[in-house]
Amino acid sequence: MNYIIEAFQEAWYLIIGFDRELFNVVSTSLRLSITSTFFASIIGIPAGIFIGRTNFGRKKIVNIILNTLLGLPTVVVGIFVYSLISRRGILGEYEMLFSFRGIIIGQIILIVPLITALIRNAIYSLDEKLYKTALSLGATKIQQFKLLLLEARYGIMGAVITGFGRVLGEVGISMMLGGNIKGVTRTITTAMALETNKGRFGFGLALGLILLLLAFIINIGVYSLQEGKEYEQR
Amino acid sequence: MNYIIEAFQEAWYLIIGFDRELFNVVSTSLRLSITSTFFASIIGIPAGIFIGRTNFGRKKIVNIILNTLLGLPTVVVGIFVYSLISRRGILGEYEMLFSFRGIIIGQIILIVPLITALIRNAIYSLDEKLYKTALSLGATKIQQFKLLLLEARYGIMGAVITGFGRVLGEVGISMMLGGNIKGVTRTITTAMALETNKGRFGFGLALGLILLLLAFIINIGVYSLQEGKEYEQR
Amino acid sequence: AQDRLILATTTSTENSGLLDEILPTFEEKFDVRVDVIAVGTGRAISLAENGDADIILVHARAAEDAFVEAGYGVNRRDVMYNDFVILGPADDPAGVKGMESAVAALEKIANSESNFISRGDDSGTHKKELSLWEKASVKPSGSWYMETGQGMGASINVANEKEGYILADRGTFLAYSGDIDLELLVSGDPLLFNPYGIIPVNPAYHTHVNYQKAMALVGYITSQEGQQMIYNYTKYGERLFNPSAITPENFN
Amino acid sequence: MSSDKIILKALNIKKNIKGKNILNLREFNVYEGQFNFIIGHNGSGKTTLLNILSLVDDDFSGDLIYKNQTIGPKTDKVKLRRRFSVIWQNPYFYRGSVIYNISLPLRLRGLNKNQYLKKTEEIAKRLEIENLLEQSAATLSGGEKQKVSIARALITEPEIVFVDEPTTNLDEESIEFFNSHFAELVTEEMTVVMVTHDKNQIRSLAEKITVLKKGSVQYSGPIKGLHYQNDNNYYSSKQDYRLLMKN
Amino acid sequence: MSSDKIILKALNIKKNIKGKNILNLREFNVYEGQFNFIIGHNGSGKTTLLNILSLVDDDFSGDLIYKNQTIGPKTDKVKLRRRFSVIWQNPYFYRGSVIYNISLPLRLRGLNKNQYLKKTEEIAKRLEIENLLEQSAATLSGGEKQKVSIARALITEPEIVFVDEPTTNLDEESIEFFNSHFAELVTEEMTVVMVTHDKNQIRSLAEKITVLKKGSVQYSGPIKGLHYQNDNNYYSSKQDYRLLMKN
Ligand SMILES: Nc1ncnc2c1ncn2[C@@H]1O[C@H](COP(=O)(O)OP(=O)(O)OP(=O)(O)O)[C@@H](O)[C@H]1O
Ligand SMILES: Nc1ncnc2c1ncn2[C@@H]1O[C@H](COP(=O)(O)OP(=O)(O)OP(=O)(O)O)[C@@H](O)[C@H]1O
Ligand SMILES: [Mg+2]
Ligand SMILES: [Mg+2]
Repeated sequence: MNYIIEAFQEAWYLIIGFDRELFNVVSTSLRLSITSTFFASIIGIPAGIFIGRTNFGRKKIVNIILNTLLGLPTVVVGIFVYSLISRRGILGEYEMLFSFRGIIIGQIILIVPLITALIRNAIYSLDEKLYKTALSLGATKIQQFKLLLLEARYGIMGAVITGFGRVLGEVGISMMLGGNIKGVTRTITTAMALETNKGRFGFGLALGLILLLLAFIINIGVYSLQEGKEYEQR
Repeated sequence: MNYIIEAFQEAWYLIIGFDRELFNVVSTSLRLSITSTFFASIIGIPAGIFIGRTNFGRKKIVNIILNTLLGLPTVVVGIFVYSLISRRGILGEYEMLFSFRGIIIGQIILIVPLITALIRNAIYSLDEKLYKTALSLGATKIQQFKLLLLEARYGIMGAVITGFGRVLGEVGISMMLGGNIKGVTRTITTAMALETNKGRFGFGLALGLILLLLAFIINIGVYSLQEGKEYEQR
Repeated sequence: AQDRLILATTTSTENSGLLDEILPTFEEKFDVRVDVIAVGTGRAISLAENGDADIILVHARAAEDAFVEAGYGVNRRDVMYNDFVILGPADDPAGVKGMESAVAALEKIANSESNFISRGDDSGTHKKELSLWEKASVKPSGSWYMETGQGMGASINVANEKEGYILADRGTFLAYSGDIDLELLVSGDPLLFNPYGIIPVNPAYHTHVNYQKAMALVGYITSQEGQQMIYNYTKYGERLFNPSAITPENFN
Repeated sequence: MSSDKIILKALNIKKNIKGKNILNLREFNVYEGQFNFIIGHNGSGKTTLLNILSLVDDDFSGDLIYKNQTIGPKTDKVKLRRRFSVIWQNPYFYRGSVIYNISLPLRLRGLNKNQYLKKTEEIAKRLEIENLLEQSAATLSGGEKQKVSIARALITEPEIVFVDEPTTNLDEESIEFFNSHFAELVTEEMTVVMVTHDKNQIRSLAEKITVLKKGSVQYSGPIKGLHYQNDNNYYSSKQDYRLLMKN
Repeated sequence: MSSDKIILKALNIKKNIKGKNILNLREFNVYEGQFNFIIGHNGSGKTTLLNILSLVDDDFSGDLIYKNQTIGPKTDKVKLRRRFSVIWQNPYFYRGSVIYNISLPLRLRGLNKNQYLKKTEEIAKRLEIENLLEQSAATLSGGEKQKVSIARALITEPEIVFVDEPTTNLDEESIEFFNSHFAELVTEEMTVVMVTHDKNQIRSLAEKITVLKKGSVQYSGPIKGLHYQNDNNYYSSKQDYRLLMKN
């Protein structure tokens, strides 16, 4: 019963066997995570920068709420979105339950607070002089934003990667809103939960290893594409 | 079937009713999350600072692995730790399965990479001159470390809060290693999963609201105790 | 310290609330704390195989026999049974409402290619469903046949959302009936019989297990008192389980 | 020199931070094509004033009038800022090479690679910093930073250049180089607003001079109008004042 | 002045960054109780050398000898650093008030609140920055930062104080104040290693002088030994040299 050794063997066989079902869940997981992270970043990056930069009246309470939402459990998001998109919900007519769109909505809600909070932290730690310099160099609003993104790039990349990891590894939302339907909305994590429930721990762990391998490859890609030499230098 | 309204009502009744069972799961959740976050911080803060500060040979690969582990699914941690602490595992004799200790081990493994990575990012963004100044002011190793902690305090607080949120809201590990035993290892999230399983979405969501309320109160506490005025000023 | 007995059982048993009825008196009588781990049937059996549970209460006869055969468990006893039912949308596109034979009903569903939701999780319910398909000589496949890989309740929700048919246990159906549009269409076929067995883990194999209290639980749950509690337990105005260790005629 | 035409006028400028009055000017004029100097003690508000005049700080009360047009909420400030440049007291550099930092303002103005590289090399040659172009800006020495920041400000050939202690950190030779070449880099049409503590610079370059004290104007006008007063003035001793007036 | 006793000796110091040779000294001596000046062009390695001598940069090859003891891996460097102080070219301040920053070195040495507050007020008074004590260090003006950093370095009454362009950013009055009071703040026993570009300072304070050029020592010795050489020297013109030697 050494599940760990068993898991490595299983993972190996699954990968070299080009298992069709495995290919399916991997591609589903990837498409979902990338899409959700993309949209969550589109919301979270400007939101984080706004909170980090602007002094508005209710800032303290916004910050506390943001920190609170870091603990948003997937089940809460699941039930909440479920009650909106189920056939009896107000968005029921769009038939998003047990489909990709349903999962994506849930995952976006899950990681927008995470990405926003991490980016806010990254913005806080920048040198104030950056902003005046951008202005004096004649940057337009959009160029100021771009320069800010560039200066905060490690922090932003870190936030996006953390968000991506979170959705890639989450199971509650995919399960509740996707339904774990074989060949349709089954992801690596929901498949893993299923195998674990069946008591096939070794197989479940094998899927987990494949997921981590995947995340590893993606991170290597991110590294070499975007940061490459610079990161190394640090 | 408007679960959301129902949930608010249920949550309200549960809270004003001083439900004993509710009190139990809330206290279990809190004790677990605080303990896990505490130990994970003890590991993650020095580790993050080390990675952020030191130039060692395999740093690039360590960084990639760290980013990969941000996506560690709870199920993977669950199975992994299970295979160690199960009766047949190498740590089986300590009887940690279906107990607090089992959950805590799993949760620590879950958030150590998260806390480490976020702290590493915070350290990266500090001004290099800080270190030389500390040396020249005559700081000992420990004092250098303290000064670094002070300068990076927003980033460190952020990392710890993010880790705390993650364990407070996670369900996979608590479920697998704790067993969701009523009155013993049942947490807010596993209770929530159970209620959802029973189809009692409203009640499940009510528990979720209580969890968020709890996180909210804790965050208010953290704010006013540790950062207070300074944070406001930003 | 108080004795601890770990009972691994299926989610549907735990969700029915029956254990909350029976266990407190047992715990008091035998001065033991019963920790209920509610998981899938497969997982419950694997926990027991690993020595992480002292006793299991499950409903998957073939797997139970294999478990005992392999020497992991001893002294299996029948405890109770309930039954499966076939649920479907109110407009019943396959026209199975009121049919006596579950097999024939599945055939009609397959022929009309109406949506059918399968749990697909190797659970007792799933295994039962597969055996019914086999009897109907249908190999279900195609987009109308969806495997959820989830628990009973979640699968019923999927069926409700997709307006499909599903094989469910009566207890879970009753629990969900208030929130769904699905209707009970087929029931009563003897093939839909769903027996539960209780099996202590073999103390010869896992020497650390609490075999004494496990046997005590077997004894208690199959006693007159235990069986009557099962008989008397009702929810949603219906009896959820029928005792099978002692038939009601033999209660004193 | 040129006729006294006012290019930028500041009226009733007030700035408070946390109740503390940092700046309080009734009037301040920048004369076109001239060297307008601002002097004053440490903490007298010179940098603060420069931030306001160069349109990078808009948290103040009062009016700025550029070429007889009051700068209001509808003014295209980016357009104006692109006619200005600032050489900061403590320059900030973006992550990247010296070449990246010097060429940045040209890129923001949409010049293509050929154009901005050509101009960057040109100005680097004139400031004798060609050998630093590939280096990361963060690793420059104190004086090198200052030179790079001068290059970054002048590459856009600004209409007005605001300069805050430009020879800080520079060695003797570089200061001389700056003093002699700056007037050259700064073409006839360019207007300069310069903060300095260096008497030589004032002596050799200043046309108009303003003395700030605790946020208020002490003296403002041509350099020869600056008389020694017993009280309230910038130069603390008669000798100092004579030294300044010597030329 | 005092007898020429060497307190700190650097031998064969070499530092390379990415293959570029930043520093290459055969010998450099710091004389006890004297003003040891280091001059040289921008980028010649002065700040780099100061970092090495003050034991905050240990990424170099070569030997440092303090009071005839070679500083090796077993030396208690914290103890030595507590006898030194550094006034940086670009000072870094910790988040917090001026009072926090000035008193920090005393706190690190374990002084209690009464003690360090007393000393902080004392030194603030002497440097005329009492009114800044409660302000956040990040909001200081350029010259105010410099003064605070001087206070922070001198509060510990160090044995050797390393100073990198201390009058950068200071106004005329403050420079004069510094020049006249520094020798006063610096007691007889204190040793000073100072980098500057200010001729007045060299003239009035220097006892020993070292000229760096491209990382190597060009001249080292008493100030009167510095002769004008046609080539390879720091002062680029005869006039400059004469100006320096005038006093
Ligand atoms: N946030 C703040 N809180 C309190 N005082 C501030 C703040 N920001 C600036 N000041 C004060 O405003 C005054 C003016 O600052 P400014 O930087 O304009 O001075 P300066 O004339 O440029 O001085 P220097 O010659 O030293 O550079 C200083 O005394 C400074 O301490
Ligand atoms: N990481 C680095 N990469 C390349 N060159 C570097 C690096 N760090 C420092 N240098 C170079 O080393 C040389 C010496 O720097 P240093 O700061 O010691 O000069 P300095 O004599 O203090 O000059 P200044 O008078 O301008 O302050 C400079 O030319 C600088 O550009
Ligand atoms: Mg200033
Ligand atoms: Mg220097």
